[in-house]
Amino acid sequence: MSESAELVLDLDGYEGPIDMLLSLAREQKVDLAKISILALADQYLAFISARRRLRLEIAADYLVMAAWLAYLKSRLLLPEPPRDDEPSGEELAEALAQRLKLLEAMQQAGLRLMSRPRLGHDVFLRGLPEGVAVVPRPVYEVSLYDLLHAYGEGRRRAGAQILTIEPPSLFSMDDALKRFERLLGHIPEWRELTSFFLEEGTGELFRRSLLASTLAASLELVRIGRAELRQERTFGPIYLRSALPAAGEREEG
Amino acid sequence: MSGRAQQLRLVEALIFAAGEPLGEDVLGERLGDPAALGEVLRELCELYAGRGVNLVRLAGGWTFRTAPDLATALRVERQVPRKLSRAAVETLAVIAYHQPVTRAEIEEIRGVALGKGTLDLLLEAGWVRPRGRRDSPGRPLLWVTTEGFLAHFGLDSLTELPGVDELRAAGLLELQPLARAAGEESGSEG
Amino acid sequence: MSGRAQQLRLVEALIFAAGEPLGEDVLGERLGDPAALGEVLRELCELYAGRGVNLVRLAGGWTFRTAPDLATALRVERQVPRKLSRAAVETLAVIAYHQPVTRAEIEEIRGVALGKGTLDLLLEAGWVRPRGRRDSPGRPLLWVTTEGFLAHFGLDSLTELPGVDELRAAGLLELQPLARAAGEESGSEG
Repeated sequence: MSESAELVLDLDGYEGPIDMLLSLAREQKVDLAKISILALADQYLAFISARRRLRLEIAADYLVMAAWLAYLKSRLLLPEPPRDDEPSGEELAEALAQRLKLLEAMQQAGLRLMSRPRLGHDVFLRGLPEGVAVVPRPVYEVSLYDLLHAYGEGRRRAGAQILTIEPPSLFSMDDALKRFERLLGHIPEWRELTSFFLEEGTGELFRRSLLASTLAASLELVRIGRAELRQERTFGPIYLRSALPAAGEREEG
Repeated sequence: MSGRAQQLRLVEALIFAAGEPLGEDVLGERLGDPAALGEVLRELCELYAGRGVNLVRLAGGWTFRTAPDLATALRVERQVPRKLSRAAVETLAVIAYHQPVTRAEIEEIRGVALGKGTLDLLLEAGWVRPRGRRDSPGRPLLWVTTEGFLAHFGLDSLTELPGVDELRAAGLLELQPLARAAGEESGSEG
Repeated sequence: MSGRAQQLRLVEALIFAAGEPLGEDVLGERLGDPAALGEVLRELCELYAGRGVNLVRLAGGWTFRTAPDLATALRVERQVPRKLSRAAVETLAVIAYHQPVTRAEIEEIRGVALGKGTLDLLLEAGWVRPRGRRDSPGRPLLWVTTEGFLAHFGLDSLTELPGVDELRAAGLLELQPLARAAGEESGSEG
């Protein structure tokens, strides 16, 4: 066989025995559908035995293929009535041809894939993509029930504190007005404002609120025309009396 | 295709594919016709003016950038589900029932100091916002709930908060002025 | 600017900014007008046809990429990737056309054991990945191609694989009837 010397040198270039068979088939330069499996088997076996003579190492799967081809050849040349469960020589040859066609198809497909314009090789995506900024937006999973439950819990827990709030010990303007309300008809003469302070010694804060609220209440009474105020000098004592009935029409700001 | 059109295409593709703004020296060299580059770039700039992508000079080189006016439209908001802490839920509830309410009052009602960031979190969630200040010493911020709060909890108005009447009747919703050391009064609603 | 022009700009900018194929679901949602998307994409495609940068459908999404005919002029820009071995190319083809496929089936088709590292190489390139296992003895891993594979080879989907229809018609994509040389049974397709 003329090609065998070359094939020996090229053995390592084959991707296995099927690939080698396929290469040999291509040497027949005919359509894969029309190749002679028998001739192919002969070529392969001749090639393997040539290598053996040269004492070259042959990978096991090449030897397995050689053995199988020898078997196939015997089945093709010496047809014997096949047993039921065994494929005929023709069927085996057909299966091999199919394998060759399949590998051929895959090799071609690979080449066609590789010949396409390839991304990053022939065609390029944008080199400097800004990207789309992803702004994470937290979505909180809270139901109305959670809200009310939390509120109830919180109130229960904090309840004791709420109930022990000290009442404010302050004298309000309302308190002062109520006090004047009871006395107003009975103050015909000037009376010092401090004389309306009935409470004693309930704390500095309380005394200050007493003074402020009484003064504010007295001013309010003057504004609505129910009382009169008098002060003779700056920081001097302040006097109050009921307004005279005739003075009721007077307006004071 | 004319020589000029081909030059345009090449420069366009070069700038597009480059991982950094391309200087005019590089572009001129790749074009093989440095003298023509100025005109090519000018034409490309015009071609992309007013488009969603513009050709711009950046860092001494040429690059494509998305149009600045589309920046907002290009941002993607991704929703990240989160659990709200108990403290945050409770704080939200206190604000909902007692608004407008100061931070100090929230702490008073809950009987515990507000953790760092709890209000921030509710603010970020869009459920509370400050509205005005209490007219009292320090003029503390007042917190109220938002429309977003109502929407999230499926409420038409605050009066729909279940149980609000019952709670008020029980006197649990009256924030009683506490006697404070300096004797300040809590102010009125603004 | 008209609504359509603005839609064009937005989609253009979105695809430009993404730097990778964007699905029509995402684009439609971002456009806020999914019904208009088809027309917008068609117009954009036309606008970029014949230019140095084209709008194409890759791996199920839309992306801009440089025109294929400029490959030679652009290639200097990039390092030429390592040439793939014949084994790797064939293995990739087998996975692409026969997926999902087991390692044993790849070896059967190629008639040779898979060399160490061939799958690793394809995996590393981001072109193949394991997905699930064949429900047969030993539960072997099944290999499929990735979106990266489609994008790299300029395919929108696997139906665009070169010659896939002819191969199917010729019965060459059926693994079932493969009689093995050594007489073993091939696993069943899942």
